[in-house]
Amino acid sequence: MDILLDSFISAILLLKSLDAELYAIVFVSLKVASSSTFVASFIGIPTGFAIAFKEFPGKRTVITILNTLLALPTVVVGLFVYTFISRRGIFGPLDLLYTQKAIIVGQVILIIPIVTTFTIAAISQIDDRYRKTAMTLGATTLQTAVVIFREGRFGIMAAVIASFGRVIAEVGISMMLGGNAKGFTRTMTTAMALEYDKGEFILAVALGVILLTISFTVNLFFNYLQGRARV
Amino acid sequence: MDILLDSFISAILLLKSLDAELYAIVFVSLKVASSSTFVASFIGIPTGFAIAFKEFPGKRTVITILNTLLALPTVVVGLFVYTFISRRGIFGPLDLLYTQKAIIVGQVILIIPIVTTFTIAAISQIDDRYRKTAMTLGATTLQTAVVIFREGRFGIMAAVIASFGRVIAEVGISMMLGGNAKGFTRTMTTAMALEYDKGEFILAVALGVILLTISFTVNLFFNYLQGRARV
Amino acid sequence: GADKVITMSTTTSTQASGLLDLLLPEFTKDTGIQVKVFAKGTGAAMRDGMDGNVDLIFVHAKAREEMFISEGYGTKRYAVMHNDFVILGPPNDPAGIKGMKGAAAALKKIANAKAMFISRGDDSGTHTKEQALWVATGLPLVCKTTNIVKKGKKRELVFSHPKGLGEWYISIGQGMGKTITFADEKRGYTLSDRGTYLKYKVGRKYGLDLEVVCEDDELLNNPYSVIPVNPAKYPHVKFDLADRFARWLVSPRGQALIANYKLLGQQLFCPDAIPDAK
Amino acid sequence: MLFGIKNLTKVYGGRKVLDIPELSLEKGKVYGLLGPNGSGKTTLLEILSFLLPPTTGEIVYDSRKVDFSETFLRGLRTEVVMVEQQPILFTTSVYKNVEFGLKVRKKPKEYRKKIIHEVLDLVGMRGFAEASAHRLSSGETQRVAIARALACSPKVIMFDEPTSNVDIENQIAIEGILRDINVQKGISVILATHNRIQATKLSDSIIFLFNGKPASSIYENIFSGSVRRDGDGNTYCLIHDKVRLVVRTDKTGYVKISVNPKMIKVFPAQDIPSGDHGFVGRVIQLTDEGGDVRALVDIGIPISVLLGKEEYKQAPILTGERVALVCPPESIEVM
Amino acid sequence: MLFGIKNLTKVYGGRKVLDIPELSLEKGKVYGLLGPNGSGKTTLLEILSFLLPPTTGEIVYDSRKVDFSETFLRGLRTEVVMVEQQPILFTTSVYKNVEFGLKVRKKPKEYRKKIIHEVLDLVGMRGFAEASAHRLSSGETQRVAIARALACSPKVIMFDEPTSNVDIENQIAIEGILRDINVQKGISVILATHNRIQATKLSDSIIFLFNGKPASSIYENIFSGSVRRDGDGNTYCLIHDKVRLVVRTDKTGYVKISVNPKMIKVFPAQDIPSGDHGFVGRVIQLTDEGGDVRALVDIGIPISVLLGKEEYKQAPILTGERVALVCPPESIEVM
Ligand SMILES: Nc1ncnc2c1ncn2[C@@H]1O[C@H](COP(=O)(O)OP(=O)(O)OP(=O)(O)O)[C@@H](O)[C@H]1O
Ligand SMILES: Nc1ncnc2c1ncn2[C@@H]1O[C@H](COP(=O)(O)OP(=O)(O)OP(=O)(O)O)[C@@H](O)[C@H]1O
Ligand SMILES: [Mg+2]
Ligand SMILES: [Mg+2]
Repeated sequence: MDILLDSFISAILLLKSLDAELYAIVFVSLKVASSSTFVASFIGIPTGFAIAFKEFPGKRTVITILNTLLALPTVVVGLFVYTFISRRGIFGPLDLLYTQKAIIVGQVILIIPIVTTFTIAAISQIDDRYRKTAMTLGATTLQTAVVIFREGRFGIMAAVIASFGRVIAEVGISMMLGGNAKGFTRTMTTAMALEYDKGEFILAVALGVILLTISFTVNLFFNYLQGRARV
Repeated sequence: MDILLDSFISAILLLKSLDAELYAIVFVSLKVASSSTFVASFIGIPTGFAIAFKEFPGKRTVITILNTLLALPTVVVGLFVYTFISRRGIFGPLDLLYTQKAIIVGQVILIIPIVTTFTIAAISQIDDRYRKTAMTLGATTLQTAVVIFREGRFGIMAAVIASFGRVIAEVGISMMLGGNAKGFTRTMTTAMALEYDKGEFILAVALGVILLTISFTVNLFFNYLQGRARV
Repeated sequence: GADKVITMSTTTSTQASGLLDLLLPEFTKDTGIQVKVFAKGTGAAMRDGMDGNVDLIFVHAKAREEMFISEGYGTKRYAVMHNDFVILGPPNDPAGIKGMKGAAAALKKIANAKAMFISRGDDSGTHTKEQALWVATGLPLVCKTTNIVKKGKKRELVFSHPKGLGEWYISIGQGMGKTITFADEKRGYTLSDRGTYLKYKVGRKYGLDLEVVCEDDELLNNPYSVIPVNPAKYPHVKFDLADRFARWLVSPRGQALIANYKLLGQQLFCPDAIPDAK
Repeated sequence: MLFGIKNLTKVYGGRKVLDIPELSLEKGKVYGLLGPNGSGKTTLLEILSFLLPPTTGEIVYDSRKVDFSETFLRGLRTEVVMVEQQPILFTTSVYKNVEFGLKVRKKPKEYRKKIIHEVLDLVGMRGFAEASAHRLSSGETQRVAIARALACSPKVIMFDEPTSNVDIENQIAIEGILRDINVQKGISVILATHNRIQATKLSDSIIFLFNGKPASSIYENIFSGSVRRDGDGNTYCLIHDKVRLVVRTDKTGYVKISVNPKMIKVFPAQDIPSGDHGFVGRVIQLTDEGGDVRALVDIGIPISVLLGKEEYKQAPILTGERVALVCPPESIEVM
Repeated sequence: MLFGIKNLTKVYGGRKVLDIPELSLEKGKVYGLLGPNGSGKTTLLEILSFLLPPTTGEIVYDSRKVDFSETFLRGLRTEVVMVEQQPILFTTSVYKNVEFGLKVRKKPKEYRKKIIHEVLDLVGMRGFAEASAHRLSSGETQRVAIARALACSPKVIMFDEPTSNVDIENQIAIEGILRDINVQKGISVILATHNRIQATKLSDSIIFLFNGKPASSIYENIFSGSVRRDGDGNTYCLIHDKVRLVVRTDKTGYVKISVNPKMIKVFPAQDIPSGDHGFVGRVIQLTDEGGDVRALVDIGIPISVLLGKEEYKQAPILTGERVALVCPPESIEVM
């Protein structure tokens, strides 16, 4: 049991050691995860809006497909992206494989379904009178969307938070498309996987503790944003 | 590019071959994932309700912690559970490690935050008049909760679907706690990871295609349930 | 500069053993060339080479390496080093093979006793070796073929193992460390490379109960080599730098570093190019 | 012409909830829209404010034929604003709610501030500018919603029962505002209401909806009852198990009837004529309607009688007084 | 005694929206609750139906002291049902909505069916039993909500403006129901409304709320205006920039005043007395109030005057007629 206690202490020691390598890893993790979350939100939230609002044939099928894609395994995403950006793939010459960009591409694909489905769920629960009211007051489609976004921001924020959590904790795609190259594409999770492979369980969990601490900080920030948005 | 096409055809071949081994893997995956989803929903949905409804000091902190736990890495969960159920752990004598039960325990821990946070998000967006109306009509706390569940079922269903997707696509915990033992704890994702490690990318993606097909079927079923629930 | 960076895919054992952490900084110091390492399963590492994603590979699967070269993916196989495999078993040794020299005979005894054996089952170098040992036992093997389509053509994948899969023979398809852990937890036998075993046995706060029950057989040798990817196949690869790394590894400097790498006081790898390097 | 409507229908799940063969509304007028619950008032207002596309039909607005494409509609919506029956305020302050339409119209900040204070004053909600909108009482909410619409200074405003939850003082104020924006700014108003007095007081013209159709018949004195036949072969309608009205109809069972208030005759109570059509009741209310007088008489059910100016002057009746009424069969329409 | 209230307050964000030192309500009666928007009617009803805990204070219900613990309250809630001002229906059929309270009370299926049809009949919604509740019009929704509460046959029903969106015919019906359940079944009723006529007609007793406090003063003729002083040292209140009422007050600026309708005197138009307190206006409505007569006179603002039975009989006034009013300063209260 004391592996947990040991890990805590190790985590503190690691942090206190001001180890440059550790900070690089943390930095890469945060950079990649926030980029992915940002890009996915940028695509997924408007898509979710469009699907929630428009009535079109096959709408339920589209939602079912999105729900299915919530079960997209990282291996599939990883290999899918791999086929395009590997040297033999059509984007091979761009030399994207084993870069942070590659991880971001993969992670974006992974979480777009999450952002989109939960945006849809959040938006569909919003009283339709908000839409009608904004429109009758002369709002454009975009302005109406902003109103609805404001009203549904807790749900949408939850979607974004979940997506961020998913990618910062994700290991498969980072490993396959990033390659866990020290100093370049090593993230907290790939480092954890490595330590685990090495049998350094305590170090693996210590890194996990650090990851959760960072995620907690990020969430405190989100929380602060939500608090402000409450008016 | 043609790896994708190859994988599709291979997936069909695999399915057509009526391979007993494949079916065993699919069966284990479905059994484990649905058990985890069920148990996690059973715990997470009521917890979400309680948090959404009760006003208590530290409520926002609890929500922030839950949001943080959305970033729980599978390695951490895996090792955490491992320390308890390994032969040296306090539950060692139960001989749980490398069984499907162990995977379920880990996965439940992984997705409880998902079910709970999204239940909270779904419930808080529901018009408070539903609660008041149910109560004034004489409903008990439980009956009131049922009313609100009905009104928020789309959001809650989305949470359950996302959790199911998360666990059926999850590989880290299944690998660490299940051990990927052929015929016992090999799931679709651990099999995929194995094929990937072997460099058999086509087979890995083919398994992924099968996984998505199954997930699609499950979602069609969910969709049917939702459709029925619409009255 | 950015040009002086090469990429290498390798099996997890070279990285997990800590050897690369020793070698690479020295190499960079000597030549100014940086090496980016991607550690993964042997199969996946070789795939990287075949797809031209890396400049060289560092693996241990001799037969497949030779095929890699004969198919034109690699230029030359530099034999760098070897370590050896050991058969591990629980202290009570239910199959009674402790002290046996013959690896094949030991496995046969395990099979006959139906004592639990944990196989990596992941087509790794270790798994390949294990399969070769089973062939050497002369026991009847079961082959299982899976049809897939590659480049539009049907192809068969073969997986062979002794009878008793799922009864006493457990195939777990995972890395070495996990396989050792599994065997330790389930009190079974397994085949492992010595380096990983040592790390797990004495390198950690909670060691293993597993013990070496069979070692020092010729059959248990485990040779590692590096192969630069063929620039004729992939013109973009940095062949010159990659080849320089390969040659550095088999140079006296590289070989001496390998010979002197000790983990927990034990030598892990024996240099092969210059066996008596110091 | 403000609105020209042809063959407008709205169908929900196979049911035609709106069916208007022809209707035209003039600019600069106040229209009252009356009709029982479910007659399609809200549906019509939403269609006319371009929030809901009709199932079929043609609408001409301000001599432009309306095609229900989003881009086209958006332009029209800046001219037509609707105040919903149960308005919802955005989850922010009252001030920002009212500001919304002005921001959308790109009005400068100072101007916005001025207008917001003006309209909040009008509805008596000045003190609530900084209050958070979701915490208001129903009447307060309704008044803020009206202010929010007024702030847009559109060409047309639709009010869907704007005073249903408003207190008496503010009902008067809002009725005043309604008249003022029409008279002073020339804004056209369409007002749906159940308050007939309000409708007659404010509107230039009244449209009756019944089952989704404009009703020529007067939407007044509507009662549900069942048609029966007595031993003497008379057909009558029994209302609330209390009042028997002789009717001429072939229908049986449960029906709705309307009694034309102009065709009911009033006599002193002692002069009750013989026959089946007479009732005795108490006058409960007398209302001036542009000279004519509407009397509400309780004969078991409250029935409304319209007396001509002269008729009333010659034989005034007093509240509290008992009178006799006669509803001739031709005053009763079975719907 | 049905409810005994002591020192009840409800505070929202530092503001006391309800503040009732003492109030007791009898069993089996109908109480009318009147008050301007935001005066706390809904808040009081929610507290009395145990949906909202008060900030401070003591409530005794049916001789049981109410402690606001969930288990205790649940028992009470089966006896007290509230119909919200803007009721919400569960997302299911109308039938199931009405069934809810019965199911919760574990009534057998056949009984439920009977009751549901009965109450839907009462509110004229029988035809909608299978309709999906969220698609109803506002008035239909309100009527179903009333039926849903009636189905529970509780001991007390709170109605929060039950007819605000209901059409005239059903307003009458619902008023009838309200009286019937009180008289026939002895159900106590508390009714919040802005419709003063409805309140006087239905209630045994009327409670006025003003700013959260029970107001002794009559909640009528309430106007907002500003207090000014003219050259002659007279203090007057200018209402809607139209009407000047002489008042006695030290306050200045924006105030609310109420004019006691009993203290206003009516004269024929030509007899207008000299002085500053007289106005001439038109009688727009006369309403019978249990013998007394309420006259609504438009003097620029509509003002309500209460005439005693005898007074009216001796000098009846007619609608449409011009009359002179005198509002002595003592009839005016500045709030
Ligand atoms: N989305 C919908 N689906 C199905 N039926 C609907 C829908 N919306 C409205 N209806 C039906 O259409 C009819 C007209 O509704 P509408 O709201 O226009 O009535 P209304 O005249 O405004 O009534 P009220 O006086 O109660 O406000 C009602 O019977 C209602 O049940
Ligand atoms: N949750 C809340 N937070 C803050 N203020 C509130 C809240 N609920 C109500 N109020 C305020 O309390 C006051 C009383 O509200 P209440 O709804 O009881 O009034 P009401 O008499 O029912 O008014 P109406 O006639 O408009 O329905 C209002 O001024 C309102 O703004
Ligand atoms: Mg309506
Ligand atoms: Mg209220």
